[in-house]
Amino acid sequence: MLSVTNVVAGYGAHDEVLKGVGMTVAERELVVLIGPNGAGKSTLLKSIAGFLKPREGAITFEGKPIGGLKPREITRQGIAFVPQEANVFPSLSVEANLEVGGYVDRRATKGRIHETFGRFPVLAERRAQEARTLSGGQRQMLAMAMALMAAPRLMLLDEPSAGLSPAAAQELFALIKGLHAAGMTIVMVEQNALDALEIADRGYLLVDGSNAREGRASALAADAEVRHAFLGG
Amino acid sequence: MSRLITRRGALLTGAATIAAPFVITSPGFGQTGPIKIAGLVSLTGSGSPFGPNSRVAHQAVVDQVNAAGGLLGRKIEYLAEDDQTNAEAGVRATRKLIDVDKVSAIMSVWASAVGSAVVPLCWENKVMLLGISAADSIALLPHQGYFVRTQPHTELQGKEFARFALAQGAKNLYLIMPQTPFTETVFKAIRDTVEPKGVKVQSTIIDGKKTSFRSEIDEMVRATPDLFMMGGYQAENIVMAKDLFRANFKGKVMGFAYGMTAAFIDGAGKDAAEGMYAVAEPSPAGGSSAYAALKALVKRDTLDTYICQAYDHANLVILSMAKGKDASGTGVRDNIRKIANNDSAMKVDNALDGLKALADGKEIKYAGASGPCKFSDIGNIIEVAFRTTQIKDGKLVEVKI
Amino acid sequence: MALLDIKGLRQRFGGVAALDGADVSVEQGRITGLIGPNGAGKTTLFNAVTGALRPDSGTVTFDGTDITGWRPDRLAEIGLSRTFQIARGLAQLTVIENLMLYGKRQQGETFCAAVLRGKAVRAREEELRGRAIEVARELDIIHVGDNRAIDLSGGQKKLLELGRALMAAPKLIMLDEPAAGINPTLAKKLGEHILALKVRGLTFLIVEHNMGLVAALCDHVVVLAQGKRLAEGRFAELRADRRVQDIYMGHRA
Amino acid sequence: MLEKTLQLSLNGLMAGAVLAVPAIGLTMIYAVLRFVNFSVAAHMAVGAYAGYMLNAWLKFSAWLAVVGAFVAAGAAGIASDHVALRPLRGYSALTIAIASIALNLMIESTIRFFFGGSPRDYAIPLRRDWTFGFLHVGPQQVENAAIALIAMALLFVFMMLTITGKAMRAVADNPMLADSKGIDPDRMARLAVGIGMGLAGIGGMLVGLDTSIDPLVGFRAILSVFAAAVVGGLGSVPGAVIGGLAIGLSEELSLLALPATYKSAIGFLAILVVLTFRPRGLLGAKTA
Amino acid sequence: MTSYLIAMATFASIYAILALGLNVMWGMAGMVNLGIVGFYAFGAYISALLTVNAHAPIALGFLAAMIGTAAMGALVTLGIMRLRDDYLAIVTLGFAEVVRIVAENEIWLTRGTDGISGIPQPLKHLLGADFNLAYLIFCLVIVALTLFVLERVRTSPFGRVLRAIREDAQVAAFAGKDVLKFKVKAFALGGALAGLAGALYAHYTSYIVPEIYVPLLTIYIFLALTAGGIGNNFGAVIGAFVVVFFLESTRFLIGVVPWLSAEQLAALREFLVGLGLLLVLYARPRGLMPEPLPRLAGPS
Repeated sequence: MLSVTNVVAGYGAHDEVLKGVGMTVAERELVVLIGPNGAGKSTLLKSIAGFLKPREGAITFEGKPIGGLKPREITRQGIAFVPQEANVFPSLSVEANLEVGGYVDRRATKGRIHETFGRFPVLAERRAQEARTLSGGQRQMLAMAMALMAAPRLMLLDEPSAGLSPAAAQELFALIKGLHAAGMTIVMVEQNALDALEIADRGYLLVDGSNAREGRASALAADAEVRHAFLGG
Repeated sequence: MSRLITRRGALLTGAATIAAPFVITSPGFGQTGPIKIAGLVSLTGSGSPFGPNSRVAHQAVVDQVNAAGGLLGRKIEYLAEDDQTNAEAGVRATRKLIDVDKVSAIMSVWASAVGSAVVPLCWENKVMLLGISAADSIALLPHQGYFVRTQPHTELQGKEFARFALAQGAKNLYLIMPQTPFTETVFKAIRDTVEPKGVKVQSTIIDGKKTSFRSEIDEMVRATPDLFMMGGYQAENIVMAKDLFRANFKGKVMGFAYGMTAAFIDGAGKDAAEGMYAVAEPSPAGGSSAYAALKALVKRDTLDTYICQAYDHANLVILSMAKGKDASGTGVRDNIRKIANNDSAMKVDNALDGLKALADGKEIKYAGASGPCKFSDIGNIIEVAFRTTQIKDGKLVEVKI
Repeated sequence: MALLDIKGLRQRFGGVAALDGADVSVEQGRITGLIGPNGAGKTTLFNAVTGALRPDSGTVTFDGTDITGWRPDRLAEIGLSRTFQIARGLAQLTVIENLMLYGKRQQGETFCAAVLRGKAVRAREEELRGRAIEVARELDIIHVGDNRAIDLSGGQKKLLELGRALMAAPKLIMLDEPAAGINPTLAKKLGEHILALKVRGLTFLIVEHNMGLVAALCDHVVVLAQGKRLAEGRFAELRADRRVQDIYMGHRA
Repeated sequence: MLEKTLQLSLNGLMAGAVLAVPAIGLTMIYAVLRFVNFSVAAHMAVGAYAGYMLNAWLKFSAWLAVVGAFVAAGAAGIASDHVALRPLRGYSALTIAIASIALNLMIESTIRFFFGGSPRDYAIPLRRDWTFGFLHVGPQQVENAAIALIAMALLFVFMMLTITGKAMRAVADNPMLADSKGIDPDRMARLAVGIGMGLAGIGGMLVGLDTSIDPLVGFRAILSVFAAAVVGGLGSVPGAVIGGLAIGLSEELSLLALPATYKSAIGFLAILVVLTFRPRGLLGAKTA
Repeated sequence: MTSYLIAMATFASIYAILALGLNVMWGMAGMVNLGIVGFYAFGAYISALLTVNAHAPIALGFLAAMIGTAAMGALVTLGIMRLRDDYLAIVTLGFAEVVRIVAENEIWLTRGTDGISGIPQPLKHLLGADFNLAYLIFCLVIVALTLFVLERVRTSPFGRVLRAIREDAQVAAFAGKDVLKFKVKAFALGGALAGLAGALYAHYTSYIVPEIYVPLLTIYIFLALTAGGIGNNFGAVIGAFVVVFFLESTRFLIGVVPWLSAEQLAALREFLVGLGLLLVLYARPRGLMPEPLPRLAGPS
């Protein structure tokens, strides 16, 4: 469904955060990107979502090249990106956030909001509240719900559990697991490598902007070298 | 590299374009070229409602004289500069007129601040300055005679206001004026005249730059004066007149003639302006032949005092030059009173007639569209005959008081 | 006694406690590492210590002086210097100017002295220029010494950050992710510079995610998690510590 | 004294409602584009003159002319922004703000070029004030305040209830995230400029309806408009409304204590007082 | 023509000093001041009042003008120091308007809108007609002196700190600099120069009035500095001369486009001023002459 080949990308004129990364994601797969800080996991997601233009390499989605498209064009292709921080509109109400989430498919908005409120009763309770007043877990919930409003076929999640309490993180992982079970294709970057590998099908280990290892999630979790990568040496 | 070249090329072309006019406008011709006189008028800024009129009147007179063969055997060239109603810009404009164009006379400077700023330049360079600004202080500067004005200075205007108020039998007078160089003088002149006669006077100075004076007008209405002096320029008076109408003010209203123009009536609307008095306008306006001549010349039905004065300035300058057979600023200075103050001489009311009479060797006395045009030693107008008009049915009609 | 002693530092942003009573101490003459997962509060700790933030509670003692809540310029005065995670070069100043700016006791910083340029002013300026060139040479950025900071590469900016900190002749340098965004060769070189400086008696507190570098440099490592100290000790010991592994790998209690 | 205070307060509220309209325009543009657009003054004049042409020349009613003022000033805003300011996006907010001062001068002088400097008046009849006990208020004032309120209400409906309005607020909050939700930030910026300058145009026309218009009609009001937006907090629409009313009130109430000639300075004093205690204004956004 | 050019060069010199003052505040220290005309007015009034009312020597007037505006600059900085750029722009713009309003209304002191006339012109009675040329030379000497001083400032440690604050005030603080103190100094120094320019103007034209000090003048100075090069002292001076040349040359448009009315030409001139500023911003947001950088990396 998604294939990334040999992507080179970075923020400034000089630096290369990604130094030729590859990845493939099949339909209905949950793939997790793990690796130490600064390995380029988030950068890879941002490149797919259209916030960074790959300097080299190709990104294709459902057979079409999408490298270099603008974020809004990528979204219209059916890819939803949930950034790690600043992933909701703080001055908009919860409901307005959801409506904006469904901006690409406005006719379906009403029905989907209804669905969303069914799935996330917490958000229904706070539908008129400004998003800035939400707790971390609720905010992350809203960010996910907003992404779903566009009825994407692929979701990109950047460290969804960052900054959450353990309980909220558990709840979120349960949600992601549920989405996956319902057939959603997901690529997720996670610091909580072991938790993430637990619910994932496959994983990629990135180190210093390059692929270090890939394989079944369970196999990666058991791999001593993965631990080694995180704690250096 | 190519970018560098284009940029340099563009710069050079730009510089050449800007410099071209400098080259074209070469310095004056001394005694052989045209006689140059200028208007320093406000085309932008708060004086911009008046400046364009002055320019039209000047140009009309100059064209008339040129068509009839010119002055002293030479053509007259008229130039106008914008003082932006700003002293600093006025100084720069005057510099250009004096230094580059070598004009002999500068006419119809309107704003008192601009007048004060440029008068030193004029006397230093022996250029005559004719003003339509009223601030008393200008004439008190050591201008060596290079300044006269047809606008009555403010003390005279204030006294005229007081006379009018007394004639109307006012007992309770309220004055509102924006902050101008003559506000205090006018207020003082009015108070000094009417207070000894038992008239109560209250006054407010407003910020002319605001868009609404409603609260100030409210305050005035609450004081229930029987006569209100609305002392603004056209723009402020329009705003105040509307507020007066809305507040249903019952008392009489008077204002400076320069603020109660036809444009004022248009702006404020007939209903609001109805019955108001325009006071302290230099007479003879309506009745005089000069006034009628100017109306025909500029093709307008009504004329404000400034366009009349501008017309007189051009006539005065031309006749003074003819009188002394001297087209310099000093020539104007030395001869202007000979044609303006000589009551016993033959009366003329325009440059053409005056030139003819002078050519015939006669003495003349110019009296123009704005009044008798007689000047004191320090350049103030004396013997101003004021007239009062009242707005009746949307027209300014002269009334006797 | 520790050169820098941080006790019970708390810092809240809205409802979130970024620092929740953190304790860190840095011994004189050593390189202390500060590690922990994202969001553990490392950069907040830096900011709270160096005057960019005002901590809600807790104390910071430096060289025996309570410096809690001090302004940055006063901290620089008493010998505490820091670098930034994202190199904040003074974009329109040259590399040498960037370095010279950090010099202490610059008489030429008053208007009169600047205009009069007495002997002492010129001498001090020449001296600083000498030191700046020396530092630039040492850090291998002398060849770009007259370039504006904005024109440097990412790695060169990092080196400039370190160089500026050195110019202040500090007792302690706090380095915020010195190796982030630079290539391994340069990171290794940077490590060598830091070790060389330590030998000369400088003390360091380093936040770093490159564990290789931490292992190579740090005498002592403090692990921060959720705004608190989780563990401390030698890096080799910590690496074997199950708790440390878990917070990095993500199994929570 | 009480009567006077009440009357001044009433006048202040009426003036403040009118002031709030261009202040909202300024603050909206700031919210989305993050720079202070000084050409609000000139666009007030554009609206005033567009309304004048419709009302005095083409004999449209004042209400229709207000709509025309909105459309004309909005269109002028989009066009001038596109031609003059857009090439500078990416430079500092200050550079663009200075460019907007230049733009303001250009638009004002264009108006002067075609209409001259003389004051002009709308073709609407003058009406006497209504009196309630010791208080009185002009029908035009009430109508102006009503138009201002309707404009604000429509804006409120647009911003709070329509998807485009929400999308615009989303861009103001976070343009990158909005982009990834399928919203084109450039399009929303154009829309914000159009609506913002349109509101400035309405403000200019309302000032003109109460008084008269000339090319400086906006420039004269601009210090108060800025004061309203800054006091309320740049970028906050409700802030601009509160700021407008606060500035209107304090300018009128200042007459109790200060000479009328100092009215223009009140806005500045209000800015200083508010910013001393709240550097981002009363309702200023905390971000950016 | 010569005397016209002399007069315009004098105005340009005065604008140059204003532009240099703005360059200290904005170009070097990075604090925008849309109220520079307020400082200009303040300096002019101090010197005019001292020499006219108190018959102080002109030199004392100049000195007092500089000290007074410097003090005002320091005071203003303390008031606005927490504000960000866009707020600073609005507040300083309002500040200049307040200065003008006070000058207009405190008639007992400033003679209000009457203005102050008869401000003494130095050595006028001795020089007579040569006064204008002499005054131009005087102004040019002051410009040269100011340039010398500011170039020394720019290339000194003091200037380095100011430029560092412009780039990133927080980094400058971590470098051990008392940022507030330097900001105050920069505003005081820039203010003093604006005050000096004000005094130069007052004693040149011998007449000042509040309405001279309108925001349009601030636009001219910004145009000068932006055209010349923000941060570049020589650029500021050249920019000022270019602006005056540009303003004056548009006067001669009347010969080129005779079909327009005078009023339309005046509007066209203002339009061109705006357009000029805009074009300069497009061409080079940092001016025609970029900030010069020292070469220090050579062997010591």
